[in-house]
Amino acid sequence: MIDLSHLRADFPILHQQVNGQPLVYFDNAASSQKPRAVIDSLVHYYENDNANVHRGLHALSNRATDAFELARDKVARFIGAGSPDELIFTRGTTESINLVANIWASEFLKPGDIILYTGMEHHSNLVPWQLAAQKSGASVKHIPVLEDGTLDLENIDALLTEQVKLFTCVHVSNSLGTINPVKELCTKCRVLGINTLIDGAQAVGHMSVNVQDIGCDFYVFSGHKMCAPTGIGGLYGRAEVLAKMPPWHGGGEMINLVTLETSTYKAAPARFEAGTPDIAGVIGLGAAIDYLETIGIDRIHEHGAALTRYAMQRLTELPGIRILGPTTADRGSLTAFHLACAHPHDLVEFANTHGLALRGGHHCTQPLMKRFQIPGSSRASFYFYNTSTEIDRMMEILHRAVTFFS
Amino acid sequence: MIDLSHLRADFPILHQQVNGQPLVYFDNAASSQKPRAVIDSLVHYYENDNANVHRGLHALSNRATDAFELARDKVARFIGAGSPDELIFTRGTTESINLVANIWASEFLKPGDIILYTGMEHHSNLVPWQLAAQKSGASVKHIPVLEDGTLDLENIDALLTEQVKLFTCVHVSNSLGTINPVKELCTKCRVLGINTLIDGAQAVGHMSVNVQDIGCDFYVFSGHKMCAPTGIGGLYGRAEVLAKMPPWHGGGEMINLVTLETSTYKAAPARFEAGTPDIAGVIGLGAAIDYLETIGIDRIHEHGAALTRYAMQRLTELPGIRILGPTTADRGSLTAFHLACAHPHDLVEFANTHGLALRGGHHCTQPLMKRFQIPGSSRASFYFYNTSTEIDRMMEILHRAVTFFS
Amino acid sequence: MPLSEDLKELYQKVILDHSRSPRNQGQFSADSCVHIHSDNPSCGDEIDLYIRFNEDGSISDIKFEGQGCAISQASASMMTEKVKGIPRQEVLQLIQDLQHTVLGNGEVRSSGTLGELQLLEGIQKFPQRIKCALLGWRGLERALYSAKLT
Amino acid sequence: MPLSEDLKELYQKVILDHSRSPRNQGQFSADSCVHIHSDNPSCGDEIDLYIRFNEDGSISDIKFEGQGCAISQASASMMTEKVKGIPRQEVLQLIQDLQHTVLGNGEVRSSGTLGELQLLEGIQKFPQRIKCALLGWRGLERALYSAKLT
Ligand SMILES: Cc1ncc(COP(=O)(O)O)c(C=O)c1O
Ligand SMILES: Cc1ncc(COP(=O)(O)O)c(C=O)c1O
Repeated sequence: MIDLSHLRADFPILHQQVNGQPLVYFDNAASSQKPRAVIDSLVHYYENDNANVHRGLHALSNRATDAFELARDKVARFIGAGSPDELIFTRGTTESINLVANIWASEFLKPGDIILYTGMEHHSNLVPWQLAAQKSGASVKHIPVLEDGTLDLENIDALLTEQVKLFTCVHVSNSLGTINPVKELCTKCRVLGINTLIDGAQAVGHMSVNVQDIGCDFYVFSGHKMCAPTGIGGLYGRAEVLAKMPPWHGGGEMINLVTLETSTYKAAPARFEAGTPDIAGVIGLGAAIDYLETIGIDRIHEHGAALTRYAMQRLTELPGIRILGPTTADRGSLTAFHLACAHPHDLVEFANTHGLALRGGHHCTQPLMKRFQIPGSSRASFYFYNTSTEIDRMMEILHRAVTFFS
Repeated sequence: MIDLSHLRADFPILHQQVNGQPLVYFDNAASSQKPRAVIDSLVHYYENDNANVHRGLHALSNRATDAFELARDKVARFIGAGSPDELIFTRGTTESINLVANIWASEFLKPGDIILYTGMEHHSNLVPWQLAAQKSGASVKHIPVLEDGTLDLENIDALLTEQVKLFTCVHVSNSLGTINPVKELCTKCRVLGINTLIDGAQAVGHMSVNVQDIGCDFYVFSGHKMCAPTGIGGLYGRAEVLAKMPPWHGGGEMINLVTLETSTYKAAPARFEAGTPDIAGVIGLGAAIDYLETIGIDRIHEHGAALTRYAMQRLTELPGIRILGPTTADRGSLTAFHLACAHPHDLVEFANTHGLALRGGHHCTQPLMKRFQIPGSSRASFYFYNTSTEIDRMMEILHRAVTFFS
Repeated sequence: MPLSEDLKELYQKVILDHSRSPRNQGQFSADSCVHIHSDNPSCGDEIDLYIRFNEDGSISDIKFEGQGCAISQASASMMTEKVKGIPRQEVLQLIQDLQHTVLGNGEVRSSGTLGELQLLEGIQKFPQRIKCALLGWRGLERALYSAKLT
Repeated sequence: MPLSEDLKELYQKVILDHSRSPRNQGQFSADSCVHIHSDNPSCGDEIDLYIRFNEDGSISDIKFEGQGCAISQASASMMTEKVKGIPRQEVLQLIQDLQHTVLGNGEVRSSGTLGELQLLEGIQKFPQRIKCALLGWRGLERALYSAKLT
């Protein structure tokens, strides 16, 4: 396992005690921690350059605008977009999906059409489509999940009927750790003229992502899960598809000409970014990418995979444990499990009193819990600053929990 | 004029040179600067408490959630909401308006209905209604603006017909400085059963605002204009009206139960806050309110009014100047003007080379520029950290500009 | 006292015992009882209460089924043991006392009447678990108000 | 050199003169010319070009009307003085040279041919004004491509 423990020094928050024990933060899939470099980028912005972007002709406004657009270039390049104009800034994955489910759907979805998602989607990639279907008279269908936590793709060709107008799928499952074959699926869809949206919330910043290689029409992600500030994320949209979409919010910066009766609109990305954006957030996202790139995204992925393998191997020590998701080597850097003796909430509460931050519950994937007939699961999710020593500590605590609850 | 110049020490950004001259920042209506206390609140959050809210059972998540909801209480109290449940966090004014123009409108707007706005609205309070009207078959109408920059309310009773379902109006105009009689207008509308939305982007943080006293159904504002971070703002919605509105974005935190076919939703505010919110932004907004309250909102208003009076008086020195907006004492803390000898962009460029940050252009109020038959205006907008000495400096620079361009 | 001690206190033998072997599990036939479903979808806890009322509004019998964390299930189990046979007014008072105990606010009329339930006091240190502890009780309260009274 | 000096350079007498007294103002009757409207709504600048072409595609006469900042109006005014009578190919080349000059990239074929327009070089220091300087020129480019050629 490569040793990245020196990077812990970059994260002030990690060096604290929780309930008298050193903090072990294994809730990275919910939100990652932020390195000094990202925090500093915010401070620097507010202490030196803060002003509204795009609209001023004064020095601060120009500096803020330059930093803002530089970050757009960076993010676009980081995910392999063809051009910065294909990158729209949003609050995060959820807003990105809702944008598409509102705007793309309002233009392209007709009664009788089908939106195809999977049984392992996050609520954020289910509810918006259900709402869009209700509005348009379309319906939703899903690809089932197999017992091993992978998609049941045996009947995929039969599922991709002419009625299917959009296929959407999580890149890396936040509840199972499954990495889905998004490239193969998007290739199939492209041939059939089906638009595609990939939920990359657990992928970007954890593994190398190239949207052009994947061949999707939309790709969405959240900054706060990849070392960036809260409140910022992105929507990649293929230029050709974005060009056909009507505006989203109305307001400043997205218009050309406004009269008291009607208005005309700019092209993407401005068309979809009405109002003052989260300027500091965007700059912080750029700083996060700079930071991740100094480590190297492939090393981050490798380290996460190794930690996960080690954790999954050690978890089998626990009596009555059921580990969810695939047991193959290529997984997202998280593992979820269920202990017979303790409900996830009791277990997570116990862990917390020992300084260990786990997550327990449905992880915003209620249908998946139902499918596996469990009320919820406990999840340990890792990032590059986590270590195998921390996993040993987790095991110590989980062993104690088993004794406590049995 | 009260002296608040000691507060400048709280704002690191103000102590810099721009183009070899001390910065004079008069673009506060576009975005305000941030005090050390707000910047520190972000740093403290990321260095100590950062985690996703609402979903964890571990210490960081609980701390983050507590800080997040404490800020909601603070903001709700600051604007006089009846309960924290009436406050929805958004990216800012523009998103808040679009939420209402989408969700309220989808429920309440029918063909033939009328949305009544005014001739001095920001694009953010025009375009969303135009889009909503297009979708619903309703239409838009406006209250004209008089030569003195106030609303033409002579025919208001005739305008408020039975077809009018929503009336919306800017509280303080960002282009004219007019303070509109929103309480009187909302009272009239309430009697007639017309819903009301007030755009408080230039009011909150500049003067005392009490939404219950105003009697509006919706009130919207942006944090970045009142010392808070970029990317955060609010929507006040009266409980009774919010309760009738369908969900906005679909996703985590706004749902009760999700299946692969359909879902049920929580009540406000969660119903309208899908996905991970801008946690640090919300906490920063709370810190901004704490800071503003140590100064006292009435003193802030008084100081802004005094600065504006002084600026307007001195501006009359300039040959060929046309000052927009009311000349009455009770105004927003900004003044916009047009010089015969120089286009606003040339003037603002000139000012910038002398360290003075003004704004030139249409200020996102194109219809208002048309009404006054000017291509745009130059605007000086103040906040409590500005001083009369800075206004003297502005005058020096503007006098030079007149010489330069004449 | 470190939080891990508090935790031990919270999950005392009694509570763990109730959660592992819940009392009064099961249901009555639909026409002979009031059935109230309570859930907390955000954590998946569920309680189904089946209650038979006497003419005077007191509870003649009560059963429950449910799933969820130890706190929610134990609290419901303890509740079913406590409320059988006592007058309606007293049950309402008990619900209020229990809420005050769990929330650590208001005044408990007489902690003596709570008995074993007093153990749930430990929840105060774990505010995010309060809704678990109250899930069954909120259902009971609704049942009391929905039961036709003579 | 402080930016205020750069600014003086940008707004040199020549440019201020053109913006105050624009050359070739006005229009031709609609059927005798190509009319192209260009605007930049974000700053309110507008240029209406009226162009008469010779059979060989060269410009026989050109007028403009507009409103906006000194840079946009002066640049358009200078353009109208420059392009009359010269061959189409050379006008296209001139447009390119001017763009390179303003953007400070690419190579200017021969700065000699730019003459007075060389003054617009100062824009490089004020990147947010580039679209003002190019507004009229972008309109001219569109006119050249839309004019029916024989
Ligand atoms: C797979 C997946 N999709 C969507 C989301 C929602 O992201 P956000 O809450 O940042 O909008 C998450 C994270 O919670 C996730 O893990
Ligand atoms: C009156 C008014 N309304 C709306 C807005 C839009 O605010 P934001 O860009 O923060 O969404 C502004 C500021 O630009 C404003 O001044």
